[in-house]
Amino acid sequence: MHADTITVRFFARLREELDTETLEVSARSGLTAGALLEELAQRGGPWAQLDGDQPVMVAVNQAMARPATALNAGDEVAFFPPVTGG
Amino acid sequence: MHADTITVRFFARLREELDTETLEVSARSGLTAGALLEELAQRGGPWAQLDGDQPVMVAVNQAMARPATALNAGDEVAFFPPVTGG
Amino acid sequence: MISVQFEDFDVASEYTALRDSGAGTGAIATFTGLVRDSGDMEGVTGLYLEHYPGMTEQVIAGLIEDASKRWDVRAARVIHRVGRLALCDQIVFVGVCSAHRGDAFAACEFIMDALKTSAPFWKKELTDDGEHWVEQKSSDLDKTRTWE
Amino acid sequence: MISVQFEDFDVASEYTALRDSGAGTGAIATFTGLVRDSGDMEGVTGLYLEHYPGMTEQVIAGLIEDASKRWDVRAARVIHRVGRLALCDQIVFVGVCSAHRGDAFAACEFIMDALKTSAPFWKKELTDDGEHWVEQKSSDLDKTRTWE
Repeated sequence: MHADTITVRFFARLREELDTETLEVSARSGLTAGALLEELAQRGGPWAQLDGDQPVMVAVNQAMARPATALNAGDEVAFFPPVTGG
Repeated sequence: MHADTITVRFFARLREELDTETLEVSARSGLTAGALLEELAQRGGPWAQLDGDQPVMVAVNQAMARPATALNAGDEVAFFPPVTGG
Repeated sequence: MISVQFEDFDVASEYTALRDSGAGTGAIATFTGLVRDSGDMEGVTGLYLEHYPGMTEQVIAGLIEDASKRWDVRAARVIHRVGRLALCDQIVFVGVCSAHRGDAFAACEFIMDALKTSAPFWKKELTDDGEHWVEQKSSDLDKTRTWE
Repeated sequence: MISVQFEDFDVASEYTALRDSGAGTGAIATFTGLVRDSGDMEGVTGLYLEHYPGMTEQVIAGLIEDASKRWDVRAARVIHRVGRLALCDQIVFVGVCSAHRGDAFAACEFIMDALKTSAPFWKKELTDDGEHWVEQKSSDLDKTRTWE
């Protein structure tokens, strides 16, 4: 992780279907979790589901967040399906 | 226990204060738990409390009962304070 | 399984028995009641518990039956101690095994609450200055009413 | 005490730790969740559990804190297993020690319900014909809403 990047993590079904555990994106002024999700969905293929019917949960710095949550350099943002523990 | 008697049992504070664990009374037509309690209260001394302010619970044949419950020969009736287990 | 006993009990064995008897189900809720180190009055050194042998077991069996009618109960175990107990001793154990966690919790709490108000046990507090019978708390009665 | 671990856990040790840490209090409620021998589909042979290390522990600590604000909680222990689990294996343990039995039950059930819907764990069912991720049940979400 670099000071000017944001770390993106995926879990469970998303991690498997995107075949990606983690990636780095550059931090930009005004970037939100929702905007990043839409941007990633434009990669097409399995990524399109990020903007689809299935719910995608988001956490920023290991706390539940919302699409409107702002992302800053050094942040860790995670996308994952609804949780199914217990 | 005889076929023509009713066994009366006392528990906890009542057993101690009446200094009586068990006694036998003769079965009579129309006798109820409440009538028996009033009868015993007339013995006076500590027995008077059976007809007093303190609540007295009654069980007939080991199931919770009410003052109106009829008593028959061979029955076991118990009087005790409200329960305080657990 | 219902037991009224003088001896202490082992929560581990009870849990294992529940797990084995409800094989294949997913949820086990347990409750254990202990003697508090402070009672209704200062200087309590222990408890003495009396019960009505025979009736106690019947009442508890009835409570488990009632719970089984309202919730999914695959197995239930209730142990209540009697006789002299020291501070911090275990008094009562209620364990329920169910297919659903909500049912396990509800049945376990229902049996425990009802036990307090309808099973014939009486508790005496022992202190350095003597002993006295504990009076029933209205809060216990209220708890059972919420289940009716 | 919060632990997310691959290893199995021992309910007896957890109970003993609760009893020791809440010394002097009267009520211990526990819940254990086990892998059912039938899942959402036929032929389930086991489970695989994944979690979000770091976030999981923070979320659970927050749940215990929330419970402690609402009820008397003297000690709480939560264990959740991850990795491969066989049928009938233990998955999760929640134990609460309190001065009051109603609080012990409520806090234990609240933590367990909230864990299901807000801690980042994901469950995959393993079958002879392959594996599939379990979808969240709306019944679990509804349970948490009743606590809000």
